[in-house]
Amino acid sequence: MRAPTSRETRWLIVAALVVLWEFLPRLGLIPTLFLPPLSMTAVALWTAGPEYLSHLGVTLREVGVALVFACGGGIACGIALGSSARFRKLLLPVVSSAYAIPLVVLYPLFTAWFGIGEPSKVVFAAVYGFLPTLLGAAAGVQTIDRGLIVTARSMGATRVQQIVHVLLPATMPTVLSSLRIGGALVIVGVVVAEMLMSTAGIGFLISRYRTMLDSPKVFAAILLVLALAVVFDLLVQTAERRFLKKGRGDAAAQPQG
Amino acid sequence: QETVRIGLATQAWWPTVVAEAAVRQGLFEKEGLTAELTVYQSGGETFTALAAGAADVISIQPSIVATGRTKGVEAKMVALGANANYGWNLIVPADSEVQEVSQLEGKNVGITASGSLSDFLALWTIKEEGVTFNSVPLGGAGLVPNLISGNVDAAVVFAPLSFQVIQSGDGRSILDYGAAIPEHLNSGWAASDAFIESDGPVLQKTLNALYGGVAWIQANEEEAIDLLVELNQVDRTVAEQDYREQFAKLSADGILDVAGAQAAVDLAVIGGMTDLAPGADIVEDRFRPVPTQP
Amino acid sequence: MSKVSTQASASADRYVRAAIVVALFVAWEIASRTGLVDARLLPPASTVLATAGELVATPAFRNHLWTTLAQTLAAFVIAVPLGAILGLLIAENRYASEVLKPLVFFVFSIPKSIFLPMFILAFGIGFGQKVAFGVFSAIFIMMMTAFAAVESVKREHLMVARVMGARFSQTVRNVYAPSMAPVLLEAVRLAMIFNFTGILLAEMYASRTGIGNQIGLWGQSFMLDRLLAGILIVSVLAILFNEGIRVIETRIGHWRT
Amino acid sequence: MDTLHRGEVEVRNLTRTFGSGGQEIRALDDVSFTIPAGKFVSVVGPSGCGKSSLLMMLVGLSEATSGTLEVAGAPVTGPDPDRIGVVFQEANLFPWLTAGKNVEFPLMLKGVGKAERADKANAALDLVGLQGFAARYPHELSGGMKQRVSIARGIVQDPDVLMMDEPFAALDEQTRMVMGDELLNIWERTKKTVMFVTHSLTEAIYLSDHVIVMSARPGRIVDRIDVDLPRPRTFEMTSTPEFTRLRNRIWEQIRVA
Amino acid sequence: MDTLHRGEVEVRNLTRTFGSGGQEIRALDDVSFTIPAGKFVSVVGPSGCGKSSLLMMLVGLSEATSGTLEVAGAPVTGPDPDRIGVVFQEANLFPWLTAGKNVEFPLMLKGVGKAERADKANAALDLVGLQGFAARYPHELSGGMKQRVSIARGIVQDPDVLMMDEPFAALDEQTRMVMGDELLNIWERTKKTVMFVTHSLTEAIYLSDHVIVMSARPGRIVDRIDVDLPRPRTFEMTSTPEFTRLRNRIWEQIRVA
Ligand SMILES: Nc1ncnc2c1ncn2[C@@H]1O[C@H](COP(=O)(O)OP(=O)(O)OP(=O)(O)O)[C@@H](O)[C@H]1O
Ligand SMILES: Nc1ncnc2c1ncn2[C@@H]1O[C@H](COP(=O)(O)OP(=O)(O)OP(=O)(O)O)[C@@H](O)[C@H]1O
Ligand SMILES: [Mg+2]
Ligand SMILES: [Mg+2]
Repeated sequence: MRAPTSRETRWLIVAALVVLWEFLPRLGLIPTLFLPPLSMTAVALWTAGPEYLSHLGVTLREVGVALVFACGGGIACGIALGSSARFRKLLLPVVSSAYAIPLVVLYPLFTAWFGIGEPSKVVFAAVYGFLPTLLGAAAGVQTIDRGLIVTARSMGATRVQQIVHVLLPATMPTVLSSLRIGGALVIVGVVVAEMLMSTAGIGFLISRYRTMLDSPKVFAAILLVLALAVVFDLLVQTAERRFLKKGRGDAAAQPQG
Repeated sequence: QETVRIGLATQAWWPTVVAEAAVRQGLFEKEGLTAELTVYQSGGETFTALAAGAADVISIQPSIVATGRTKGVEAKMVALGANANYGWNLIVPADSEVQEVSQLEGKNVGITASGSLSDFLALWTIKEEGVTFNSVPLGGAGLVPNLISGNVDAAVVFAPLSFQVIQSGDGRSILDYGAAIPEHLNSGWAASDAFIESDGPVLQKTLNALYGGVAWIQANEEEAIDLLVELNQVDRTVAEQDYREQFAKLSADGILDVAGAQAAVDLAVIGGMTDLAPGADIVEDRFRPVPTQP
Repeated sequence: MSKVSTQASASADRYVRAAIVVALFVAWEIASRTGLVDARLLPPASTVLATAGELVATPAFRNHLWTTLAQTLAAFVIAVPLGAILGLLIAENRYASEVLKPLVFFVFSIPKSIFLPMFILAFGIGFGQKVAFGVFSAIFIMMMTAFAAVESVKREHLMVARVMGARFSQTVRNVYAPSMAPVLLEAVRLAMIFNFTGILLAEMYASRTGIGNQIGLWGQSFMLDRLLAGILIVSVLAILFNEGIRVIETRIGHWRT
Repeated sequence: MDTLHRGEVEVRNLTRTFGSGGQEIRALDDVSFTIPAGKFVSVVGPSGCGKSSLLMMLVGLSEATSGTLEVAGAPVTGPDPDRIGVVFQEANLFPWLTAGKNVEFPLMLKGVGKAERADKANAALDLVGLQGFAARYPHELSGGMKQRVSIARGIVQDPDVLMMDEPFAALDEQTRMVMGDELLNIWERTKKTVMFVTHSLTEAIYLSDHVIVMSARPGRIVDRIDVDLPRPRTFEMTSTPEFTRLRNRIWEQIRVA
Repeated sequence: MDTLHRGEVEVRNLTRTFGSGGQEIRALDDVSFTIPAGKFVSVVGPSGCGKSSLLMMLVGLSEATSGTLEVAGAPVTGPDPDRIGVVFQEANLFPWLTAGKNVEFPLMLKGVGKAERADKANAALDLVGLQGFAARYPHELSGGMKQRVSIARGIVQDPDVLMMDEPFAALDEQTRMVMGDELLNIWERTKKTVMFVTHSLTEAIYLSDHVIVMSARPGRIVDRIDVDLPRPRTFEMTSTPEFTRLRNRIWEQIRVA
């Protein structure tokens, strides 16, 4: 029998998880309060479909806006900071220290300052995703071959040109990974902020139904968060296919690897 | 010596003080028990811990127990703590133009979380006072900051925070839920059916110690207020008010009945909750606490 | 740049950074004192600092702090190497990375606090549960970043090690580790922050001792001076840790021009 | 700009040290020379004598410790691709770009239109014998092919002064000769100033008007030889007595140095 | 192992293509040759004819498309550092290790003790004329110095068969000759088999027992020349008629190829 392809294995794992999710609670191995069977969750999602959809819309909008700031801004600032030894040494410590402040705990205050509507969620999630993206991109810049930058400089590349035409493509793998991390954190940030205080959004549903001990509805909302992550991952994968497959000689280096 | 794990819904709520007083007076030891106190973020978390088997006896409001029963978590109230929402107030900023509840029409009112006791009180207000306003979940830590910053026009605030806000002049009460809502089984202690069956004696001793704690608090005002100041890290005047309006009124015998439980469930229905077990299913009146003497 | 000027600029950087921090505190103080922001919502920096001093002098608080620190440290010691190694193993094996990378990403994008009840179910409440949740909070960012770090390893260097007969463990120690260092150290930093925040959240959720428990109380009781002081102390600890990493970073990164 | 000076290179009392304190290395010591506009000058000298360091300073990518450098009558303050183009010792190709795009790179920086860029790049690739390789990525090229792409990239910039650091090192003798003749063609057609670092004495004499001979560390100029062979140079000249005499003279200098 | 075969290299009907489908490139076409144990064989051929590809297959870093490769009587299945050592065309030094540690690297992999490692590395560095440079990092070395460190790293491994891909390309003529003589010394002392890729015909003849001449793409063997000059070789031999005759013969082959 031939070995399953990676895609098949992945589906096998997913299938196994689905089966476990269904039967662990059904067999009473996990109380349904902690994990309702998948079927119950799906039914909850289906019956409350319109409600979930409208809340998903809110979350999507917040995630979208926060992504622009967190990932776009994070990558741009990360590359700019990372490419200058001076700024890197001067500012990165401040930046990463700032991230050490547990923002989640400060969130109630955050809303007092920024209001309780969507902007505070967006700001929170953007800040939450911004720094890891920035740090990742800045670290990525350090690993690239200095010779390439020197070459571009010798050709008179301006600072912006260096960033766009050399640093960005050279750090593309790390940048895309940072994008992934930043994106995931933005999703988490928005949902957590909604859970903490809001009147709409997937996170709101999670905390509402959690307080009401309505687990199937909680997990239905979590399924939607997962769906968000899946969609985002697909987007990043598309970008990866577009930017990464070219020009990397793994084949020559590690044929048997 | 047996260990009993006591789950406490939030640090600042009265059961935490009661349990702590009992521990400090050595009442559990007298009963031959070791008490392990765990503080949870709110009632939901506490109840979840009970379901997970991480707590034996918890402080809780009956609506959660009634909901839990229909969700497969078999637990019952075993002793009465308070029969009204002592200390809960609907608070507006001190300089607010709002003088009475009806003026909140169309405004925003802060609650801790959707589906929580404060949500229920807000819904009760809507129903009983005939106003419509938006309930905005802010989390326990977000209530006062958002009230002060004007993000909400009023907030449903629990004790002793309510006393603190009023005393500091930041807020003004326009509704005292403790007085407004008829008596019912408001809150108390709960345990799982399994624990009730298998560890009845331990439960009895635990309740003895806890009500010994209540007795000690009610008999020793000065020291109890000292304890409140220490545990809740509040000003003495706040602790004094808290003592007067809450601890002095706690049930000393813990005796509960189905009628009180049913009243609680009925109130929860008014608050918009569905899928609740009947009052008779959520009380177990077998245990009559015999307060342990210090 | 010559060595003299690098050293000189390094110490100058320190002053600039210190100046930035001092400036922030001064701005905070002024904003609060002049009523630019509501002092009830942001107590003056001096008050918060004084409160922090009082807290640190309180034995009970120190006990809480130690509990949290011990948990954080234990989780850190487990999560960081485990995450880095798992990340490396997955990223280096094409099959494993195709199968597992998306799954890791999906778990990463779900708010971890949702899983807290399950941790109580599995571990009860206590040291072990806090550590487990800390590990759970940190390990995914560690893995995600390790994925990114692997991209920065030059294929030629792997080839050289291979042709010299390096075993996998040797390659990990002698080629992967130094190449991935800048990105991985960022990951360690982030992991520490996630780990710390995770443990704080777990303590706020349910605990007997620990600083999260205290912070929860202060938040719910609107004691902002103490809340901010507590957060300040936590942040200072995280920043100290950050600086520790920086020392390692400059020690092993000196070959980067 | 004074057209008489266009392309003139003037170096006076140039010294370059690396490192500091006890660890100081003097790479170049009091180097002075002039390359008149439009001349072809080769630099030869033992490995590590400072040829590349000299070049890096002349193209404005590193700073002199003391002394002055002027190109076309103006001091060198930074890269200026219109005046000076450079082909580095290492190919430094951008791995994410095809050979063609690599060659187009400097033109793209200058904003040259797409079609013109492609035409020029193809012409340059033809010149280095890589017709048909425009679509290949660097990792698909052999060592010598990479170096030739790098040469094409230098030529396509069409600066007044072209500096080349051992451009033919990775080429076989046959290709090397062909490329040398091509270079001479371009030089004669465009009347550029060329500074050419090489290790092949034959090549140095064959191509140049003057040969600068450097000594081992610290690099000093030990001789400057005028090659009075007529142009165009032919293969046959390499076996004339005059050629042999020049070759022996340089050889003696280098041996002693 | 049959000591007679120790070090024998045998290649039969070797073909190597890169890419697939319409984009297929044939780098080597039906190449067969034998290097008897203990012989010094050079390979010459135009840039891009497949010399490096051949080497990569012989050291087990890439797989033949068809045909067989045997070293010491056993087929090559993967890197085997005890049998075969290699010096790559590019220096490929580890930038985070000093020159000394780079040379020690293969010994460290084998578990050689610290002191012995350092001694051997220093001896090898002496041999390539880099005494006193052990503590330098690669970025502090000139192009030729890096290549010499890479040679020292190959030599220190002391395998039965040593494969070198244009090891002297970045060296000046003087250093090149000295290093050639050193290599011959080592070879004579240890009776290794050496396969030496070079672009210098003089060097190929001067060093070797046999010279294999390859044609341009697709790489085929067009000639195999026995060098019957006596050993030890001397500089004077390079101007003997026999030497010139051999040189011309190879030159003709390459020109045609
Ligand atoms: N960044 C640096 N830090 C310290 N020393 C350096 C640095 N760059 C070069 N050197 C030293 O300066 C000297 C000259 O180096 P350079 O690269 O200019 O030599 P080169 O003449 O180009 O040699 P090659 O022919 O081998 O390329 C060498 O001894 C080298 O070790
Ligand atoms: N990974 C690869 N993918 C596609 N083509 C490749 C790859 N590696 C090498 N080639 C092609 O194979 C041919 C031979 O390359 P190889 O590097 O073996 O040449 P070489 O003889 O070493 O040349 P040089 O003397 O320039 O180093 C070249 O045409 C090159 O373009
Ligand atoms: Mg050089
Ligand atoms: Mg090659």
